[in-house]
Amino acid sequence: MKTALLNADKIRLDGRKLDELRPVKIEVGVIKNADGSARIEFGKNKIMAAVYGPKEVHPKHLTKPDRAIVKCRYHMTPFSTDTRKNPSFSRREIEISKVIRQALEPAIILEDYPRSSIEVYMEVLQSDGGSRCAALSAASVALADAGINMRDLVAGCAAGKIGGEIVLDIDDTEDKEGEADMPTGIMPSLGLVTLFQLDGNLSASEFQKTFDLAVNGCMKVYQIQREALMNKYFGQSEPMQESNE
Amino acid sequence: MKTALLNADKIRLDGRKLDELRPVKIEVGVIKNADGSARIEFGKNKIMAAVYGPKEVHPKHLTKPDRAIVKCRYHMTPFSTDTRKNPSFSRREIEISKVIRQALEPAIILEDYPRSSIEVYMEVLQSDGGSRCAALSAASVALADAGINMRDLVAGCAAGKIGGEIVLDIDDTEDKEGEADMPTGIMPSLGLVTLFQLDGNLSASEFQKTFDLAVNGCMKVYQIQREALMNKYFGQSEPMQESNE
Amino acid sequence: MKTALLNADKIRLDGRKLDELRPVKIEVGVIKNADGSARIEFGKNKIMAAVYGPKEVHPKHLTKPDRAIVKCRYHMTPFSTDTRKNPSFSRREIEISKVIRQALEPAIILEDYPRSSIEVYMEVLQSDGGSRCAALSAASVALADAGINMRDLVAGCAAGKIGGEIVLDIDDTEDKEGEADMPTGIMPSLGLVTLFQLDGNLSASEFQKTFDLAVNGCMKVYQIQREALMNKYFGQSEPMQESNE
Amino acid sequence: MSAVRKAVVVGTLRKSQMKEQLVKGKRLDGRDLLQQRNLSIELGVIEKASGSARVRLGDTEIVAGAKVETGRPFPDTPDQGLLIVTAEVLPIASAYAEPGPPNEEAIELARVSDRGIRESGMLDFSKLMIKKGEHVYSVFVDVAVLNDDGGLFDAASYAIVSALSTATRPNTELAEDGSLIVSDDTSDLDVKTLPIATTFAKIHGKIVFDPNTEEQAMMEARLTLVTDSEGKFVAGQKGGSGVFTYDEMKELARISAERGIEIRKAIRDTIDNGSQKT
Amino acid sequence: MSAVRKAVVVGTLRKSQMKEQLVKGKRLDGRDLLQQRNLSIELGVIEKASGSARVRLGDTEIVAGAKVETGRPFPDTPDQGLLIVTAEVLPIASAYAEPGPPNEEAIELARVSDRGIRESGMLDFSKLMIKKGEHVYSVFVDVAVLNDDGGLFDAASYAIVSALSTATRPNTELAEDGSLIVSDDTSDLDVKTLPIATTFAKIHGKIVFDPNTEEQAMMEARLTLVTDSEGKFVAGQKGGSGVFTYDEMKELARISAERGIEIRKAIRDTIDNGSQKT
Amino acid sequence: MSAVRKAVVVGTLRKSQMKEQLVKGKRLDGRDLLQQRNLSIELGVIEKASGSARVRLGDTEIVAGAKVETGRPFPDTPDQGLLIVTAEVLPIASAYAEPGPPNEEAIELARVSDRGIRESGMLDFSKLMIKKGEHVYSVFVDVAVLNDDGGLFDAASYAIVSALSTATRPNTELAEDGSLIVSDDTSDLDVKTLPIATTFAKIHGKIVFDPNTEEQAMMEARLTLVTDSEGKFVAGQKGGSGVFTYDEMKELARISAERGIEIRKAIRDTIDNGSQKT
Repeated sequence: MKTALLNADKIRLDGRKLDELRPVKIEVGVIKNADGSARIEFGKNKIMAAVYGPKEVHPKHLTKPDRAIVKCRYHMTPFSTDTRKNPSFSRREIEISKVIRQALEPAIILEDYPRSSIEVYMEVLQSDGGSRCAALSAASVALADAGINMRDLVAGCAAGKIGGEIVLDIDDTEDKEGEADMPTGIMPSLGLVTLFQLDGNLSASEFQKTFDLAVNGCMKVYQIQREALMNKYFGQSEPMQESNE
Repeated sequence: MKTALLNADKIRLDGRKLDELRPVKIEVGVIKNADGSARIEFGKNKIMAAVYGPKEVHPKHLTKPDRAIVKCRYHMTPFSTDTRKNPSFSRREIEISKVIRQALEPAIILEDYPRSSIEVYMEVLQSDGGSRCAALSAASVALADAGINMRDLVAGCAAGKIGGEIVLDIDDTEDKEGEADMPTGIMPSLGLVTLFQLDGNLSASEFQKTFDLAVNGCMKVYQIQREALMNKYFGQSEPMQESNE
Repeated sequence: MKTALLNADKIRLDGRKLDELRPVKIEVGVIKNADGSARIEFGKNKIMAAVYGPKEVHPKHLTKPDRAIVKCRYHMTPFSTDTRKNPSFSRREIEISKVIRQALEPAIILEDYPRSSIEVYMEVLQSDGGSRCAALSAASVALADAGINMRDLVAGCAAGKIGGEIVLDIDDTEDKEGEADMPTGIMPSLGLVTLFQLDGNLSASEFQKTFDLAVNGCMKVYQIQREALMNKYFGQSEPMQESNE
Repeated sequence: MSAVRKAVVVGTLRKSQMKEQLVKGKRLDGRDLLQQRNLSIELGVIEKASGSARVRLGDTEIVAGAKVETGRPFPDTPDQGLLIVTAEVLPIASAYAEPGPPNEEAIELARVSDRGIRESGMLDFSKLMIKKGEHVYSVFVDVAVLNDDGGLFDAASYAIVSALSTATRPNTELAEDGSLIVSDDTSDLDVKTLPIATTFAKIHGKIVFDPNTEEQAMMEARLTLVTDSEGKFVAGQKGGSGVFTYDEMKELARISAERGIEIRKAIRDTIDNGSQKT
Repeated sequence: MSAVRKAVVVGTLRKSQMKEQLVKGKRLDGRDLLQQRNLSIELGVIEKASGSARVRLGDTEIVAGAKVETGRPFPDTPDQGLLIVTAEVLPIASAYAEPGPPNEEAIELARVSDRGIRESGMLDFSKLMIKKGEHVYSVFVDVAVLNDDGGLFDAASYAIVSALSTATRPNTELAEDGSLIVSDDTSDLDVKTLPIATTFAKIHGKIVFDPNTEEQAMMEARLTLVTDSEGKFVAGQKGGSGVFTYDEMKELARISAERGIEIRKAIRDTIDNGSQKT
Repeated sequence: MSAVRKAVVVGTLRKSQMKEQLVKGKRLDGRDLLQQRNLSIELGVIEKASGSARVRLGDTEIVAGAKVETGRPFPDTPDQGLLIVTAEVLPIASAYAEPGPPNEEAIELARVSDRGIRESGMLDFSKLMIKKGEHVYSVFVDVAVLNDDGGLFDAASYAIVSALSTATRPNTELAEDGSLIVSDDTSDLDVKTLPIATTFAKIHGKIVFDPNTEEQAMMEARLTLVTDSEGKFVAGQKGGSGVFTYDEMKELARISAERGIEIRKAIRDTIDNGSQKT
């Protein structure tokens, strides 16, 4: 039996409007040992991202003479889910690690770091739907914090369909009970898509509308990413930048 | 309760006589990417074999300065068995991979390929008793197709005992319900045994008789191997060579 | 329901007094292929230790230019425990391997063997409480048998608390039903602690008393280690040295 | 950990030839940009499977085998049958395929294939329940790549759709003591819709449909879209280390839906003709 | 197999500076020999956990999350709840931490943490039984090291003690057919004592409390002692490739008990103030 | 994947000496071609096992331990007990043995040992059923190689036969609620026949019995044949990268049966004398 995900006024279970993002906070430079790092809170998602590198490639035979390779791991802690997650690395984590790596690579100027490895680690401390987009957004800020040369930040956000309506930023309940989820990542200044996944059921016109809304959400995340980096590098007083828009 | 594997006229469940092989078809050169390949249908067994090499050895410390090493993998797809096979590599597959490797090595002129690796992969798409002999026979044809220098082909066939009788080419039901199975591989022109296994229960005289019958079966398989290679290299019209003898 | 581990006369279930060691036998040079080896029987514990090395380090990147590295494995055979042990290497075995390695390293003059690896393997054929101390004691004798330069032997013995009393050399039943276990390893001539673990429940004064008793037990084990080495190298008639003290 | 792997190498001459051809709207194998390779499908190739199919898409060859067995439901879905999808690029399939557990490419292939089946509603999992909390059908779909010349997402979807459309499940009966009696009789599995994958690659800024291995080695980015029989989008996956513009995304959705109709019709015809391998 | 691993490297100058300072009874970060770094604890940082805490000990940062679920008892302890403790030094935590299954350091951390909980009687496992042989509570304690600057045994113990002290368990009811109904209501987990770990390192013959990574890289040997709320010793672990004298062992036991009292009091205050992260 | 592994290296001088001796019908350790090394067997060496034996065959030393426990049958053989056989060449046993999961040699050893037990009918698995579909005995046979000087198939078979012949199983009773009560009393395991392995190697065209490590390193091919108490052949395995002629195969079968009788008698005597290690 499906829960009603929208009330009569098209308000979502957590009180959001159809095109409303959950509250997003990003903090930069949160892991002392890392070359770059960021913490993101995206609704109830709590994710840490850290970057180590550029460094020597290990094992050596993976070395590229003309550019850096990117290693990427999206990982969930056992306590991050409603029911405890088995600590072994899952097929889901392997797939998401790959998708995020290929979403970050276009943004990194790999040719600036020949024979190097850039390692990006994302740890989901709590997950609540949309964690891959949140992790991607945090990772991109961590890369910037590490001083890695980039063409643009990468901002991630999903849109989807619940109760017959196209909505922004699907949470866990909406993902499970809803009709479609479209995680999307873009380079916002360049207007280019670097991550795209879909599962669900969308007509041709719904596809277009959902995609537009996802890009829109990414632009909002991008503002928060920029403010978080400004905060660290050009000093503002509050330790965390929050958006409730 | 045992099924009667033989009727009053000593005819087997699938209609074969005691010394009769199942239908065998071999097709050569079936995998475009491989350096050599073959498909064998041996009764209901359906097996693909491919050879890659000679190529560089990886990891390097396995390199032999004076000869090639052979890598060998006998593997069953999950859908190849009556009940779905667990996809992880089993101890049975490890043992058979070793036995087949050591059955092929005597036939390959390893000294012709110093510092090289010759890789032989066998994939069982459907299994029905006797798959190791069928895989060995296909692998040997694939090696020839890859142009690897060989002393002889290797032909495999089992004999065994069911319902008190010594019979050729045990199938799955006969293996499970019968009294003995003796998978055998030979270099037919040279008259030498390269593969031999036994499980079951054979008196001294039955041992000798079963062994002779197995060698006999190998000779029949050898004819089909040769015709399949002739077919490919000296062109005959039909795409597959079949034996129903 | 707890078993009474002590009777009215403070005699333990196996007839020992509070400060009494189980019978200990050590035999040196029991594994022909090894560079050094020893067998220990410590109560019902039966453990074999072998040393291979000094030898080349593999993989090479672990090489230390100025000293040897020590590899150490404490492993239990599946039949060594009351209920059959799962053959896969357990977290317990990983921890004990580490603790024993760090208990042996202070005794080995590592600087005498630059760029080398010294491998210490301990196999528990039967375990009965206190197996890590017994394994450590055997390993140290095996190192001496291998002619590795050492500052001192390492002798191991546990003390603990059962039925409210501080006792020497806890066996399996006493470990499970008792109140505390303190495995200890020392370099006896030098008077230095190289292994120490504790689990249970000890007051401050009990801690001190238990520790003193454990050191005392180690000294007794040390005598047996020395006699076993004397036996091998300065020839006595009986093949095994036994202590029932 | 996800890191770049050993990749197919394309020679410099070949690269520049490919570029030249693409500028002219052509590909090195003579195809037009949006032209698919020859597709052939054989049904029932694995008699021991509940359903199976061999697909050849150009030089790519894939066998999908479905087994429908009885089992226990997951605790959190006591009233639903199970779907387990695996994929392996077998080491016979290419010099770049290595034996061992599935790598990230094979896992991605399995997971995208799984989403196509699951999200399209191809199988009605509530009808695959036998007794709530106790007995359900488990549908195993195993994809084996026998020769890899690219286009694996698409070829796998054709093989899976063909295998499941012709698959059966054993009939069952509940004994008095609650245990399950599995009959030798079978019924059709009952497939609701045919999810068809279409994959596009962007090479030198041009979009091509159904890329082969060589093209995949040269591509900047890849987009796979899966549509069901009603033309709805049920799964999608971007791959590769490059990008798409917003307009490209929308244009590819349009083309995917069109191609899906053609390919689905061809597969439907094959299934209806019930071609069985002899 | 246990072998030495990639280790933190400390420069020669830094080494000699450390030695100089130690001789003067001081440390490179300005601390006295037995002085602990700043300790801060946040409770309830993971809402989805049954109990959780973030501990910062100097630059070391650890989150412990406890989940209390229902499950089946082990056959040999049918009347006792279960405790499963894991620890991971996440690859974000240090350039020396590698992704993958826990290495021997992480396993040691988990096992020493487990012994602290188990041996102290912190949890009454017989009260975590629901129905003998059938249903018990499983207490999962997962320790994640987010930034590693040493002192992991100690920081983990503070995080675990804080997480379990504030943890709840779901209420349950037995249905007529023997199955378990898990309620949305919860009860406190009921913690009996607070096992607190204290770790000492010996560097150039001097004993320091709460060593950081740099000090650990220079230490000869390490001793961790865990005391409960009554000051009893419940767990201990020597580490490092060096030695302690008999007197040092006894002296460290004395100091450990003292420090345990102070730290336990500080943590108790945090728990009682019920500081929740906002 | 199966590939050649690190192998024992025999020096050139030693090689030519071995060849010289073989031509004279002798071996480097002084044995005749078909002579076995000294064999000694100790029973009951592992008190915690249900049955155990230590075998010394020359310098090869093996312990086999059997544990008979109660468990659940496999679904497809609800009326039969279970047999699980493992083998490990422990890292103490040789400089060529590596710690870690069993490699292909150890797996082959376990599987050939398993076939000897299973195919000979040594154990009557239907008598190891306690309650159909519910409770059966599981017989675990674990083989540990302590020192490897070759002849592992043979020595393992002697150790297994000795361990199982002296093994017991716990008596059991079914409680009213269908659960199993395991008693402290035991009964004999009841062994029907003694499967004995004999291994031959072909070196420079000569056949030797019971090859040691050095001989194995030089051999072209290896043949193991297992016979039961009636002299029937129950298992066989060719190894090595060489060949046998048809005549050699038949001749070896003849010799194997002869040797089986002698060795079986020696082992039977040991078992009957009930030699227990003190």
